[in-house]
Amino acid sequence: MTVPLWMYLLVSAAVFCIGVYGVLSRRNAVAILMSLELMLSAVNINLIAFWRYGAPSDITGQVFASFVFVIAAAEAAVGLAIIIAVYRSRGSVVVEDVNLLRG
Amino acid sequence: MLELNATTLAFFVFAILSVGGALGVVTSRNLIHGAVYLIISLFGGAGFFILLSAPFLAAVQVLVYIGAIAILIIFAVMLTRSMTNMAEVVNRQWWLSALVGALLLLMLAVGVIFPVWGDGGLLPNQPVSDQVATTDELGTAFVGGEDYVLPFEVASLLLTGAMIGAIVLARDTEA
Amino acid sequence: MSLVNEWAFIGVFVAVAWVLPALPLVVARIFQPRKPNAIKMQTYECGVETVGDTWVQFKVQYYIYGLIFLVFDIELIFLFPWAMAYNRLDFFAFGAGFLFIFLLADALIYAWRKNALEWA
Amino acid sequence: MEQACINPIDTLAACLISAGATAELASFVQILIGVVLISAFPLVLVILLIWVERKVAARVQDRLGPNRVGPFGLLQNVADAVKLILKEDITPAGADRLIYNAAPIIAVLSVLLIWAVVPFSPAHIGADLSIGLLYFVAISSIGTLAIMMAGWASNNKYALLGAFRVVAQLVSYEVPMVVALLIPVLLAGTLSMQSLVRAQIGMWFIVPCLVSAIIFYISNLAETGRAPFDLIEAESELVAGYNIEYSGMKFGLFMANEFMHAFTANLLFAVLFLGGWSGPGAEQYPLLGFVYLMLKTGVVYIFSLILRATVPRVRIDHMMAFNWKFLVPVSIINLLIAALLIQITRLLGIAPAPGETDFLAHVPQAFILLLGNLALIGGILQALRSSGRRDRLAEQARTHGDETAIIPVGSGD
Repeated sequence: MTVPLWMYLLVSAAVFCIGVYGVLSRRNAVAILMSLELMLSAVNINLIAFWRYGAPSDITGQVFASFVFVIAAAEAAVGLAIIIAVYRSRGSVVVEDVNLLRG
Repeated sequence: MLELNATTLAFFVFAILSVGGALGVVTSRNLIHGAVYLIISLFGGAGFFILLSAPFLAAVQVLVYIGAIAILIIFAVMLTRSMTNMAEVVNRQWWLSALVGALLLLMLAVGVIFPVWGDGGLLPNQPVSDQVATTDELGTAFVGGEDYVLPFEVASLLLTGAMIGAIVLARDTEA
Repeated sequence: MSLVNEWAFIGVFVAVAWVLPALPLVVARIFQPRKPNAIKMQTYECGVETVGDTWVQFKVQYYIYGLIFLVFDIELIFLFPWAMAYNRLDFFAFGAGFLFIFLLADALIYAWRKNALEWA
Repeated sequence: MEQACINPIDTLAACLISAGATAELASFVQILIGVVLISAFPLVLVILLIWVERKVAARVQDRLGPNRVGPFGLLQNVADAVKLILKEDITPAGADRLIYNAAPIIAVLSVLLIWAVVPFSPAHIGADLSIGLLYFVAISSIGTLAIMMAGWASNNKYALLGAFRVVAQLVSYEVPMVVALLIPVLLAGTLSMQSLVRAQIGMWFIVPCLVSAIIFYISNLAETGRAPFDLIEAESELVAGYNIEYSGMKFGLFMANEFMHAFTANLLFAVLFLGGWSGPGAEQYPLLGFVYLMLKTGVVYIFSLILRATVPRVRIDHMMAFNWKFLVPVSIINLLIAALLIQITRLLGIAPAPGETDFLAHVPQAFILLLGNLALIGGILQALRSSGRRDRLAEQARTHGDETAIIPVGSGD
């Protein structure tokens, strides 16, 4: 293994920060959700890199990555369902137009 | 310095795929293109998993993210007709968001990654051993003992809840 | 072959194999006549010009099928390792797996009872 | 392994090293040759497959089939391919050019990539990945994506609608397929394709996993868009489906992909349930194993062709109901029964040891599992009969009014 750990961490941090930018800046709710998926995927790269370099004989790292997959899937399923429901009642998926609390 | 061999070459290809795809996701005007970029970025992630000796998670990444979540996102884009005719892709504070992202990256890189795991850093940046746990050990971890059996069942419960909730939300209430 | 070598095979496969289906397209590009005109390029719609946007609204049912599929797909992360390790485990593993599948089947039964599986 | 010595590619690599090449270069050349062979084989095979398909369909319908070009019409498909190459292909106005052109290539690639993990013989396999079976499932999902891209990039309502239907069909039938695949994994305890075949040397998995073999076969028909699930090309409803705007060689690639995918699905059925290359003498003569595999695949493939020529197409709502209300519940119940019975045979001490190749050692466990499967089939048939009867009576009561709703004795089944 010739690639040092910091390179993996750097790539994962870069993807995570791009995801943060997307979540904060995009107006379309679906685009925000895609950026969120990017962030979760970056987290997983980070987890697995630490597992491989830190404790490869212990399976725990992969166990946690599996749970991140579950969270990502549940988030996507419910998030997209909420977007569809909001679109049906408000006719828009732009987050600034939709503020259910303010009415 | 790094020697150039198949592994490092693959690493750089995957790094370009995942970072480039991520940039595509946040910049593309067309959401379907955004979904395609997301898929490219996730492929890069799957490549990393293979390089990191976790091929099972690589296959799961392709299966779950690319096979299911990406499809679901494309369905949702079609359902909400949100693909085009959006005059402005980003909100008014986009430059602020970019600043936040860039600062965060700078902070992580300079403040955490290089001092701790960089060359000559606090912790070793090469693997401590090449004894890698295999996929069937994952199964043993889930159901072999008491360790992860509760999270294992809770994951199932969470998925059930997510599915029921999403069905309730997505369906027409009047139908 | 070692583990890395196996995946090197897949890597080379991805890098090389797409050339084979691309090749006939390139050959066709060389030999085919190319006389495009506006009427020929129109999208196909029973002889009439396309009315409106292509992005007509779709049934939410597509999303629901995709959703159930996603949930069952995620279940695989847990069931494949479970099945691989099954031969070395005891009855406790069966119980855990049974409960896991039962909880998921619950979601399917709910969808069925709420008529969310109907194509209509 | 001593068979490796007779592998010409290994011999070539050895020659390269002795001629002064580095080990990396030699192994790269070795990999490259393997890749080209494995990826070119299905593309050449598909020309023959289309001929076989047309001949079989013709025989079933009492026709001759292609018989003009070449002996027995063998060159008909070559002529068709030449025609497709010489044809102008049209990119519709408003299409997304890059995605539009990439879709057919990705579709073909997604099938070719499956061939990388198919064990052709004890000594010949592209890459014996430790997660081979999951790799197959994952790669199949890329094909779904290619169809979605084709339908969207065409900028056509019919193409998009067709793509959505196909994707709904493909993702739906993937669920029972994968749940059915779990049972061979339960028995073999591995995801590596070569080990899955080796686990069947004593007993083919079709015996202990009868129901999952049937489910896998049916859902594979749907996954590959074969009759009776060929709604992908429902001419009468959707003009042609997701590939309507494709013409010339791009359309040809989609068509070749369909035939190749169908054959690949049958190949995997033979590998996973019919023992793959295993047979008498296969370990000594790897080429014999390849012949066995092709024979087994051929039998299953011809069966699917006859099925195609005889059954009518199902309606999409029926197809979805069949999947979600029948195949998925059955596959889940089947998984639970198999897991329970395997655990019971292990408690009784009659389960074969891992790696056991003797037929007799497998008989007790396989017999118990087969009994469980047959009981499940019996239960399903009984449930179908009673529910069908209930529906029939309800239908009668609705159409004929009250007086005929009284059932005549003895006509109930």
